[in-house]
Amino acid sequence: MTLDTATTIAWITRAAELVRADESRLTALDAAIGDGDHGANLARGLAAAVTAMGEKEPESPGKALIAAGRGLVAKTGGASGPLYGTGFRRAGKELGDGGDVGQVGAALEAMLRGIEELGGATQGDKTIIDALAPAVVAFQEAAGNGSDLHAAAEAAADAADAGLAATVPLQARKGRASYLGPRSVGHEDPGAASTALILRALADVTAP
Amino acid sequence: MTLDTATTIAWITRAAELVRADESRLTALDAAIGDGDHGANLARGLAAAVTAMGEKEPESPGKALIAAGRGLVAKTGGASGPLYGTGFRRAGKELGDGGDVGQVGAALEAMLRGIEELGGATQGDKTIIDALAPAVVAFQEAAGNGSDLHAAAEAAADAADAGLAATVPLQARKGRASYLGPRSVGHEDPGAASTALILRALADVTAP
Amino acid sequence: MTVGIVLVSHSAALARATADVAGALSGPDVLLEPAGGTDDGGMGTSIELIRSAVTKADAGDGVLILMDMGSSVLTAKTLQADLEDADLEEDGGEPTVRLADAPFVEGAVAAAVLASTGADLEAVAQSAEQAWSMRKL
Amino acid sequence: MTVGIVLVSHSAALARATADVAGALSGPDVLLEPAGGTDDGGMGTSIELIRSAVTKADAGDGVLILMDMGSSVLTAKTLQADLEDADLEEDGGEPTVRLADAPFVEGAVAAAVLASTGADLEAVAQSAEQAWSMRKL
Ligand SMILES: Nc1ncnc2c1ncn2[C@@H]1O[C@H](COP(=O)(O)OP(=O)(O)O)[C@@H](O)[C@H]1O
Ligand SMILES: Nc1ncnc2c1ncn2[C@@H]1O[C@H](COP(=O)(O)OP(=O)(O)O)[C@@H](O)[C@H]1O
Ligand SMILES: [Mg+2]
Ligand SMILES: [Mg+2]
Ligand SMILES: [Mg+2]
Ligand SMILES: [Mg+2]
Repeated sequence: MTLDTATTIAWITRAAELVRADESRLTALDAAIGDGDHGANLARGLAAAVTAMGEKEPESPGKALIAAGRGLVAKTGGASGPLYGTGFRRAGKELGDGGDVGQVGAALEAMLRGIEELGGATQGDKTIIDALAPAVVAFQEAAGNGSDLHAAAEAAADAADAGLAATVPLQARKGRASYLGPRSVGHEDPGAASTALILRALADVTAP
Repeated sequence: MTLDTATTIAWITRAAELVRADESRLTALDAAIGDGDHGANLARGLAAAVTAMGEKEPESPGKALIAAGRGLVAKTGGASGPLYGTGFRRAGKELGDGGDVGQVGAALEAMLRGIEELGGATQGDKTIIDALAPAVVAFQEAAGNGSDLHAAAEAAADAADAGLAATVPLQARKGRASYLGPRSVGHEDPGAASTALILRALADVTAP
Repeated sequence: MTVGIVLVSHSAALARATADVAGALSGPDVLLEPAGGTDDGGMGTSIELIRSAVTKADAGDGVLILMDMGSSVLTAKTLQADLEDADLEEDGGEPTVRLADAPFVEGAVAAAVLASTGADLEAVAQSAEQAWSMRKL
Repeated sequence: MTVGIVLVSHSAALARATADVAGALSGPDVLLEPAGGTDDGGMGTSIELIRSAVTKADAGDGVLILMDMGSSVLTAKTLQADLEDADLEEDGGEPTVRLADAPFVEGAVAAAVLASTGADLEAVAQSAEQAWSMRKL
């Protein structure tokens, strides 16, 4: 299967569902090392992304992601809004009309680069990047080994889960949590947790 | 004559009168290079100084000035409050029970040092110091030449007027006016103007 | 020439109060527009509030944006990229914006005062950024 | 140990909003007291408002005072001298205060967060003062 326009819309819609279902977990993670709004922020932002795609009636997967990104930027309200919003817009520009496993891998990499550029975080800073970077590597490795889109997305989601777990011992160096210094150690990063849900949503909607 | 307790109280009371009479001029000067509150600030502060002396019933000139200083600090509301307040308290500590022309000269010098220390301004910064520093020099010179208290105070008040006039071409380097950079040039400094009134008040109340 | 200034904060109250303090020094000629909080009044940042503050602050000579921290910075950067994109894609009529890397209150005061002298966007931005080297004691 | 924090500004609104923003990061254990404006609510500074804010903020571990500019700085310095005098002359029961040479908002946030970890007055003051070297872009 390829990531066509309908599947792209389904991806973001599924991400919105997963985030809404886990909203209180994300909020609790953010309460521990931030300001306790990540669940509400992203539930609002992804709902706006879904609405934006509905209004835009995009005619390509790339345009669907760009519309979703605009919705996220407009409504999230926290740092994760411009970060994910910029990430999805970069992914959409890269994806264009495409949607095969290689093109999706390139789009995820563009998303990663967009978030890195805007936020200045690198792996180990206890952010979104700690889930997204290993996910992109796993996706591209799977694709390189001949996996189909679903298998590659599964590999990416699993790698994101592992990346999330690996944020626990880290000290935050970006975002609000970085103000806490050593007190940020011992907790999962909320943004890494939501990234894992976004990649799981991709695996879900590409299942045969 | 010497600066006894009653004359000291008369000095501050006269200063309050002169400032109230010129309140709108001081405010206009501050409107040009500051925030337009110097007249109101100092009228309120000196009224509080007079009230504080009345309540305290000070038994020495030094204690009268200390009480006046506390009133100024408590009620002025602008930068001139802590500056004049600290200045009068330092002058009061120096003066103690004294009041001959030499002791008053030393008290005025203590006032100058207190204001310099607190505000960090030196002559040429377009502040209170530009009126007070030449006034202290003139007072001490007159005293050294055998002038009585009134003549020395007249010399000080005249020197303060000249110091005030000399602030016109200066660019402010302390206080709010310093934010204006070159635009502060071409105006009298409001604090230097009120210092000239305070010294004129001393000359008035020591007149034979 | 009068550069406009936009103050982006997590808190609507902080953006507004900072605009008032800076405006007291710069006088009424400088347009200082607060853009604090989310679009429903909560703590956070709204790109649409920033965008409309930029539009209000722009008198044709450009707009300096100061941010308090975190999402204010990220959202302002995203808006700047948006405006540059729109400028390329469309008619080129978007306001010129410059982000200031500056302490929020001290930078706003310095920028507002310099803007009131008619200085240009780059000079106003530099005065805000130099506020990192001011000292108080 | 919890160091208290007092925020001195010309503007009551700015002091209050800054206390709220810093408090959102530090949590409820840190006493953040605004002391803005004159005692009749105007723009300016009141030594009595600062004094009572210091009393409220002090839990026995000292109080850090941050100032925005101008008369805030001069009045806070005067209060510090007063408290030191009173401590010498009287019973020695005055709160220990330290003035921070720091950017107002950024210093308040850094100080509040560090105070919430139980750091002592000197460490909290240094975290505020190091905020001059933070950068945003
Ligand atoms: N500069 C950054 N780069 C990458 N991710 C970041 C950055 N700053 C914050 N984040 C992510 O954003 C998450 C917090 O998002 P959210 O709670 O929505 O925003 P806010 O911190 O403004 O309340 C953090 O857990 C972290 O993963
Ligand atoms: N650091 C300083 N040292 C000496 N005088 C100063 C200093 N800062 C301000 N001033 C004086 O204070 C005057 C302004 O007083 P005022 O208007 O009452 O206070 P504010 O500037 O807070 O409104 C200035 O004209 C200047 O003479
Ligand atoms: Mg948050
Ligand atoms: Mg938030
Ligand atoms: Mg004034
Ligand atoms: Mg004032």
